[in-house]
Amino acid sequence: MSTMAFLKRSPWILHYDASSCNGCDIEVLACLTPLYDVERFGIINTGNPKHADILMITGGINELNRAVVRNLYEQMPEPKVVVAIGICAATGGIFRECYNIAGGVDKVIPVDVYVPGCAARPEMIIDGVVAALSILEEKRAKMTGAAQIKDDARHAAGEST
Amino acid sequence: MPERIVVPFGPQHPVLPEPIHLDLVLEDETVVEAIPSIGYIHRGLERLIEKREFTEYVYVAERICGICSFMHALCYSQGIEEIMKIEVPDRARYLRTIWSECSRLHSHLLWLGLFADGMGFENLFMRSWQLRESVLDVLEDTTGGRVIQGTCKIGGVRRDIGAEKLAEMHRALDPFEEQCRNLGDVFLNDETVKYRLQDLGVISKDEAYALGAAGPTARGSGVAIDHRETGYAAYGDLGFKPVVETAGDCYARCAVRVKEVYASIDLIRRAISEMPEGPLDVKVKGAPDGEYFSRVEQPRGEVVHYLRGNGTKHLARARIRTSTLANIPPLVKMLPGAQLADVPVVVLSIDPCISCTER
Amino acid sequence: MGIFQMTKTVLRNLAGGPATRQYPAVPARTGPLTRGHVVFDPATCRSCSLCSKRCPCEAIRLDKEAKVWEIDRMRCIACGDCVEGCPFGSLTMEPEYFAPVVEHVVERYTITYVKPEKPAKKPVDESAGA
Amino acid sequence: MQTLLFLIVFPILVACLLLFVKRTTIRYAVVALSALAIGGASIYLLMRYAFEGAVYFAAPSGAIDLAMVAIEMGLALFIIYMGAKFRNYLAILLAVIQAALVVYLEMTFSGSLHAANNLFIDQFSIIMALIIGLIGSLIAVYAVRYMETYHHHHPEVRDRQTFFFFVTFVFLAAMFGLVFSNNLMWLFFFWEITTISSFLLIGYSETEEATKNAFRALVMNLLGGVAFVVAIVLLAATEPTSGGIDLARVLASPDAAVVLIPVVLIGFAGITKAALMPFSSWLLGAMVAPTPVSALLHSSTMVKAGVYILVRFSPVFAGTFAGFSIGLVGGVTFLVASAIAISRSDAKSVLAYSTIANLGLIAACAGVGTYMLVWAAILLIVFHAVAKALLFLGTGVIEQRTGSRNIEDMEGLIVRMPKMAVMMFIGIAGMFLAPFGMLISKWAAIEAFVQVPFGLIFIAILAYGSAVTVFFWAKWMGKLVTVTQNTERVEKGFFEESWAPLYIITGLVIAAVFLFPVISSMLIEPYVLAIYGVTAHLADANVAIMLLMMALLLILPVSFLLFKRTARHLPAYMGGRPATPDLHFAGSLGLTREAQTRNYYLTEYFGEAKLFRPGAAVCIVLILVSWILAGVAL
Amino acid sequence: MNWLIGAVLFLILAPIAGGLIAGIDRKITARMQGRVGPPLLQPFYDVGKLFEKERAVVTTAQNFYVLAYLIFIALSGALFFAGGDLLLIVFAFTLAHVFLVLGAYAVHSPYSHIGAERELIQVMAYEPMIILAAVGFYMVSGSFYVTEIAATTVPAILYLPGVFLGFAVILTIKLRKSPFDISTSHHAHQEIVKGITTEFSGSTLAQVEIAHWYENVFLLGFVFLFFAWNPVIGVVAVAITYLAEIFVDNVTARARWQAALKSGWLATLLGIANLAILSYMMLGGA
Amino acid sequence: MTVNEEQTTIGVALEDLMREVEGLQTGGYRLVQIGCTDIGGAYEVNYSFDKGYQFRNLRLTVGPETEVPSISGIYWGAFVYENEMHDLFGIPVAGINIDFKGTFIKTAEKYPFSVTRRGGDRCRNA
Ligand code: SF4
Ligand code: SF4
Ligand code: SF4
Ligand code: SF4
Ligand code: SF4
Ligand code: SF4
Ligand code: SF4
Ligand code: SF4
Repeated sequence: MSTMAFLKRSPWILHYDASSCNGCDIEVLACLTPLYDVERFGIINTGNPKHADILMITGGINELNRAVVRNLYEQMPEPKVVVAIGICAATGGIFRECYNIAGGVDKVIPVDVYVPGCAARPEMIIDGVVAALSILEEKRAKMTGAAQIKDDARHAAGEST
Repeated sequence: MPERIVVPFGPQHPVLPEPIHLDLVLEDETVVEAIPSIGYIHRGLERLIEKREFTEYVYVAERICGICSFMHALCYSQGIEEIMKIEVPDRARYLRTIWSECSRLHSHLLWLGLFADGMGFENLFMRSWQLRESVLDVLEDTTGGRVIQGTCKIGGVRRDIGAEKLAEMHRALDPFEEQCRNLGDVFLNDETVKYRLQDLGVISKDEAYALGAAGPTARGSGVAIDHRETGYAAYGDLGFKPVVETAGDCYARCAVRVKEVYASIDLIRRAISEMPEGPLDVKVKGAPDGEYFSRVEQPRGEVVHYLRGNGTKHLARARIRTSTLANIPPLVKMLPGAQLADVPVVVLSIDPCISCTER
Repeated sequence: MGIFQMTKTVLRNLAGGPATRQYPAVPARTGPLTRGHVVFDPATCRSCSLCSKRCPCEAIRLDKEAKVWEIDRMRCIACGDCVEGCPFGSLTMEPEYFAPVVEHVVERYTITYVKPEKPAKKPVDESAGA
Repeated sequence: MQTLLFLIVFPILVACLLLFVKRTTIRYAVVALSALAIGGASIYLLMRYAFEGAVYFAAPSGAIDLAMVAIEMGLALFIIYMGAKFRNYLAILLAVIQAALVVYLEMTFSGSLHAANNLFIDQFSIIMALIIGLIGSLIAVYAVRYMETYHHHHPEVRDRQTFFFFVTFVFLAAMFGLVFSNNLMWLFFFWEITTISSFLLIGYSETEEATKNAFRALVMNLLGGVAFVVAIVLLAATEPTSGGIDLARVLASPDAAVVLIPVVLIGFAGITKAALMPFSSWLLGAMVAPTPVSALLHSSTMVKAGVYILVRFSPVFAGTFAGFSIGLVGGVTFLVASAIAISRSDAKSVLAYSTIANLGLIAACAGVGTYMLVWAAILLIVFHAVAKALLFLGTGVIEQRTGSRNIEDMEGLIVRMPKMAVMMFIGIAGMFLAPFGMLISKWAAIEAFVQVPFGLIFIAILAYGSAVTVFFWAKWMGKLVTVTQNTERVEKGFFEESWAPLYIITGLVIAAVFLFPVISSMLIEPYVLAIYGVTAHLADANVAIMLLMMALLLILPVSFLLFKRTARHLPAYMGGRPATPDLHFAGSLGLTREAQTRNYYLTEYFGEAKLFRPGAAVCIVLILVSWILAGVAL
Repeated sequence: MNWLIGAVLFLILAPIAGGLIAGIDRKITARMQGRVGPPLLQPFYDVGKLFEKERAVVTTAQNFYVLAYLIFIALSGALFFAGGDLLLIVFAFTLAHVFLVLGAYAVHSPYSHIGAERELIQVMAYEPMIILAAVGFYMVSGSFYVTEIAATTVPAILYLPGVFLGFAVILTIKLRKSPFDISTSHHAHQEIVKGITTEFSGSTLAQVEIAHWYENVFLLGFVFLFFAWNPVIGVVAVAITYLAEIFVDNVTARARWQAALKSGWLATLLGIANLAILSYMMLGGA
Repeated sequence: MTVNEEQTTIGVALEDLMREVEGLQTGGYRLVQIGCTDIGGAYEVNYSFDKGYQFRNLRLTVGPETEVPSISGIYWGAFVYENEMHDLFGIPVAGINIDFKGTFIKTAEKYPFSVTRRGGDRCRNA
C-alpha cells in the first residue's frame, strides 16, 4: 500500500464533447498547446477512457449522448473524477431550456468539479484540474483503504478456517 | 481476398474533437463503406426562439458554435436588419469585418492544427495553435471574450476598437503574417504532409457543385463560391476575390485555407486603414415582420439563417443551415477508397463543425 | 527540398525558449474588456429587475418583496447584458474568472438600498452557497 | 536388415489386410496396432543403427528387379487407362515416355543396372524413417476416425475407406523403401509408387475438382519422373566414372562434372516432388483431399521424399553453380510462398504455402550444400514434419467440429475449443518462434549462409522471408487466442480417441526442443561429419539459453493464477458507443451492427495473383540455368 | 562471470536509464514545440500512477501476454548485455513482440486488433533490417557474439554506413516515433485511439511502458555497437542518434502503414547493398 | 467585384415539384438547403437554390401528413435535409437515397417542430 500518490502528478484526461458549442471544447484543446502546456503538470490528453483518470466533459446532456457519457465513465478504471467544463456542462447553460437538453452532466454521472464560464478559459480549466487532483487523491486513499479492509477480512477469514 | 472489418468510429474519438460517428467497413485498412451519423450535439436551439426575444437571441446565435460565434451573430443580425430595413453605420460594418476575419483566422489556424493532429504531426498542431493564440489575444482585448465575442448586435456593434488599439493591431500584422507564411510553407511544401494529403478524397469540380459543397470544400475543387463576394459588411468596399484551388483533394482544401489566412490578414489590414469614423449602432425599434434568408461566408462555407418574423418580439422561425451540413454529402463520397489512417484527415478536410450542424 | 520544412520552427523554438505562460505562477492574461464574472453591489440596486429580464440565461432572480437578489453562477454565461442594462450601475463585470467549484453556486444578496433621500451604503450579509 | 525389410513389407501386408476390414472399430484396432509396430520398429532402428554410420545391405535383386519393372509397366498402363478415362493426354504421354525410357534402359544398359548393395541405412535415413514411422503412422491412426466423420459429413462421396487405407499404407511402405534404397532403380521404383499413391489419395472424393487436381499432381510428378529416368540412363551410360545406379558410388564419384548433369536432373525430380515453384500448384490443389492426406503429403511423405533426395545429393551440388541456382529456386520459392501465405485465409492454404516455403528453404540449403547448411536442412526437415503434422491434424479437427477451416472462423477458439487451441498454438509457435525448432534451423541457416560466397542473396531472402513468416503465423495465432464473449464450447463430444495422435504429436513438438541437442549430436552431426569431414553444431551457451526460454514459456502460464483475483472486467472500447459484450453496437441508419475484427491480408502486395506467376517464372529460368550450368561444367 | 554482471546490471539499471531517457525525450520534444514540457521524472510518475490504478481488464488473458512481453524483452536485453549471440537475441526480441501482439489480440476489440495487425506490419517492416545488421556485424567482426563485436578494434560504422542508415530508419519504427508510430503512439492523437494498447490499463499498461524502456536501452546498445571501437565516440553517437530521432519525430507527419513497410524494406535494401559491396571488397581483398 | 444578391420565392404545387427542381438542376443551380416552417396546421417547405449568388426558393405548402417526394434522385446531397425534415418535423419523405429512418437527428421529444407538438408555452416567464 503505497503512500506515494503518483496520481496527483500524472493525471491523464479524457475529453468528451457532450453537446457543447465548441467554445469550451477548443479551450480544453488550447490547454495542451504551447501557451498553456498542461503537460507541465503531467497532464496528457489520452483520448482513451481506459487510460484516463479525469473525464472532462463540455456541454450538456442530450438524448443521444446520455448513454455515451455513461459508457465512457464506466470504461475508466478507478479512481477517477469528472470535471464539467463550462456552464453547459453544469446546468445546460444557455441551452438549458432546449427540448433536447436534459441538463448538466450530473444528470447522468457524478460530477466532482464544475468549471464555470462560457466559454471556460484555459486558466480556469487548469484550476479545475488542480481542484480535481485533490479529490482524485482522496478517492485513491479511500480505494486503497477499502482494498486493505477487504484484504484484512480475507486474512481474518483465512486464519479462522 | 481481404475480409471485411467493421469498426465503430466515434462518437468519442481522440482525433475528432467533436462527436461524429462513422460505421466504417474496411478491407484490410481500405474503406469500402463509411456511413456517418450525427445527433450527439443536437440541442434544439432553433426552438429557443420561442423563448427568447429576437434581440436576446443574438446570444444564443453566438453559441450555435464557439468557433465562428461571431459569424453566427453577424448572420443573424444581418438577417434581422434586412427584414427591419435597418441601415448599419459604416464603422460598425468595418468593425464587423475585422472581427469576422479575426474569427476566420483563428478558425483556420485552429483547423490547420487539428488537421496536422489528424496527420499525426504534433509539432505542427502546436505551432498552429500557438499562432492562433495571438488572434485570440486580439479578440479578447477588443471584445472581452476569447472565443465567444458577444459584440455583434442587431443594428451594429457593442464595442469600439480605439485608434490606439487599431494602430497596434496594424503594426502586429506584418510579423504575424510572416509567422503564418512560415507555417503555411510547412503545410504546402513539406513532403510528409504532401504525401498524406495529395490525391486523397478527390472531389471533381462538377461533383462538388452538384453535391452542394460549400466553402473551402467547394473552392478546393475549383468552384468559386464565396459569399463575401456579395459585399456584406464592409467586403463590398474592400474588394475581395475568392481563393480557389483546382485539384479537389485534401491538399487543395488545405491550400485554400492556408491562402485564406493570408487573405484574411490582408482584409484586416485594409479594413483598419480604411476604418471610417462614426456611430457604432442604431437604435432598434419595433419587431421584425417578414422573412429573409441571411447568408454569410463562415470559415467553413456559407451559412444560411432563415429568419421569419411575425411582428412580435419573438420570431416565428429561425432555421440555421450550416456549411458542414452541406458538406456531408461530399464527405460521404470522399471516404470510400481512403485508408483507415486517412479517415480523420478526410473527415477533417471538410472542417466539420458538428456543433452548428446539429444546432 | 520539401523535406523537414518544420526544421526552421523547431530550431526557433529551441533557441527562443518556451512560449508557455506560466499560469498559475504568472496570473492569467486578461484585458480591460475581459468578461470574467458579474459583481453585484447590493447598496445601489433599486430592484428594477431589468437585469433579470434581460438575462438570456435566467441566471438572475430578484425577489422585490424579500429584497433578495440572486445570481446562479452555474447559469451565467458572462455575457454582460445585465451589466449594460442596469441603469444604476449596480452591476460590474470583473475580468477575474469565477473559480471552479465542487458544487452548484447560487449567490444570494440582500439588497440594502434604501429609498429615502440619503441612500445609506453599507454592505450586509453576503452569503455564498446552495 | 530385417528391420528395414520389415518396415517396407509390413505396411504392405497391413495394407492388404485393411482391404478387407470394413468396421471402423476393427480398422482402428488394426491401424493402431500396426502403427505401434511400425513406430516401434523405427525406434528400434534408431537404437540399433544410430551409432553405426552408414550400413549397406546387399539385398537380393534379380527377381525383385524384374518384379519392379513389371509393376512399373503395370502402373504405366494404369495411368494410361486413367488418362484415357478422364481425357488427360499429357499424363498418357508422360507415362508412355517414362515407360519407354525404362524399357530402353533395361534393354540397353542391363549390364550396368546393378548396385553392390540395394539397401542401406545411415543417420539421415534413420531420421527419415522416424518421421515416416512415427508421424506417418500417427496420421494414419488419426485418419480412421477422421474418415468416418468425413463420410458422415459428405454423404455424396463414395465410401472407399478400405481402399483409402490400403493406399495409405502402401504409401508408407514406399516411403520407407525410398529412404532405404541404395539402388537408384529401386529408389526410382518407390518414387513412382509415391506418385501414384498421392494421385489416388488426392482424387479420393472423385469430384471433378479432386480428379483435376489429382491429375495435375500426377502430371507434374511424372515430369519429374521422366527427368529421373533420364538421369538414370545417363548414369548407367557413364557407369565407370559416375558410379552408375549405386547411390553411394554416385555420391563418392571421383568425376563430379560427369555426375552433375544426372544429379541436377534428379534434383529437378526432387523439385517437382517437393512442390517448389513452378510446381507448387499440385500441392495446393491437393488440399481438396481429406485432411489426413494433406497431413501425410505435407509432413512425413511425398514432399519429404523430394527434399530427401535433394539433401541426399547436396554433396554433389556443393560448390557448383548449378547447385547454387537450384538453391536459388528454393530461396525464391521460400520468399514468394511465404509472402503469398499472408494473403490466404483458408487454413489449409496457409499451411500449404508455408510447407512450400519451408521446402524451398530446405532446397536452398541443400542446393548450396555446405556442411552447415546440410545440417540445417535436416533440422528443418525434422521440425517441419512434426509441427506441420500437428497443424494439419488440428485444422482437420477444427473443420469437422466448427464446419469451417477459414482462419477467421477460428476466432475465439481458445474459448470454444481450449485444448485444440492450445495445441494449434503450440504447432504454430513451432513453425516460427524461438526457441522452437523451425526458428533454430533458420538461425542456423543464416549463420551458415554468411560463410558462403554470394550467400548474401540467401541472407536477404531469409531476412525478408522470416519477417513475412512472422506476420502470417502471428496473425493466425492472434485469432486463436481472442477471447470472445458469448460463444459456446464445442469441444466436448468429439471422438475422444482421435485426440491421442494429437496429444502425442504436440508432445513431440515440445520434446523436439528439449531433444534437439540430442538429435543433433546423435544423428545429424555424425551424418554431416561422415560426408564432409566437418560438422556444425550450436554453441552450448545458446542451447542453454534456448532451453531456458523454453522452460520460461512452459512456466509462464502458471502466472495466470496471479491474475485471477481482483480485476474488474470492462467491456471493450467501442468509441463510447454502448455495445453488447459480443460487440453489437448501434450503428448509423438505425441499424444494429456487429464490430468485426479481421486479419489483414495485404492482397495488394502479397496476393497470389500478384506473386505466383512472377515467382514461377523466375524459378523456371533458374531451373533452366541450373541445367545449362551443369552442362557448362561438363 | 562478466556476462552475468552485464545481464544483471541491465535488468536493474535499464528501467532507470530508460525512464530517464523517456523523460529527457519528452522534455526535448516539448522544447521543440515551444513548450515547457513535463518534469524530467514524469515517466516514473506515470508508471507509478498506473500501478496505483484499479486492475481493470477486458479479459484476464491480456495480462498474461503483457507480462510475457515484459519478461522476454528484458531477457533479450539481458542477453545482449551479457554479450550473447546477436541472432538469438533478435529472435527472442521477436518472440517478445509476438506476445505483445497476442495480448492485443486476446481482447476482442476492434481497435486493439487493428493495433495488433499494425504492430505485426511493423515487425515485418523492421525485422529484415535487424537481421541484416547482425549479419553486417558478423562480416566486420567475424562473430555473432556481442562480446566479440564490442571488442573489435575496427570502427564498424566505416564498413557499415548503409547498414547504420537502414538501422536508423527502423529505429524510428521501434522507438514508436513519427512518421512510423502507426500501431500505437506516445503522442498526437491517432485514428486507432491507442492501437495496440487501447485495452490495457493500470499496471498492465505500466508493464508495457517498462518493457518499452528496456527495449529502448537495448536498441541504443545496438546503435552503440556501430561505434564500439571507441566508447566515447560511441556514447556521443548514441546520443546524437537519439536526438536525431526526436528531431525527425517533430518534423514529420505520421505515415500510413504502406509507407512504414516500404521504408523498412527499402532500408533493408540499402543495408544489403552495403553488405554486397563489403563482401565484394572482402572477396577482392582475400 | 461585388455581386448583388437577389432572393426570389416561387410557390410550387406538390405535383410540379419534381419538374421544377429538375428545371433548376438543368439550369445550373445548386441546392443550398431545404428547410421547413410550421405555419400553423401546415408546413411550408423551402427548397433553396443558388446560381451565381442569385437565390431562388421554391415554396411548397403541405399538410401535416402529406408525403413529399424526395429530390435526392436529382440532387444527391438532398438526403441530409430530407432526413432532417422527417426527424424534426415528421414530414414523410418518400424515396430518399440514404434513408436514416428517423435516426439522423435523435430527439428527446419526437418531431419537435411538428405542427402537433405539445404545448404553446411561448412565454418563458409564465
Ligand atoms: S458553456 Fe458556453 S462556451 Fe461552453 S459549451 Fe456552453 S455555450 Fe459553449
Ligand atoms: S461552422 Fe458552425 S460550428 Fe463550426 S465554427 Fe462555424 S459556427 Fe461554429
Ligand atoms: S427566472 Fe431568470 S429569466 Fe426569469 S426573471 Fe428570473 S432571472 Fe430572469
Ligand atoms: S452576464 Fe449575462 S448571463 Fe450573466 S447574469 Fe448577466 S446577463 Fe445573465
Ligand atoms: S442590479 Fe441593476 S438592473 Fe438589476 S435590479 Fe438592480 S438596479 Fe435593476
Ligand atoms: S405571456 Fe403568459 S400566456 Fe403568453 S405565452 Fe407567456 S406565459 Fe403564456
Ligand atoms: S410576451 Fe412575448 S416577448 Fe414578452 S415575454 Fe412573453 S413571449 Fe416574450
Ligand atoms: S416575462 Fe413578463 S413581461 Fe416578459 S413576456 Fe412574460 S409576462 Fe411579459
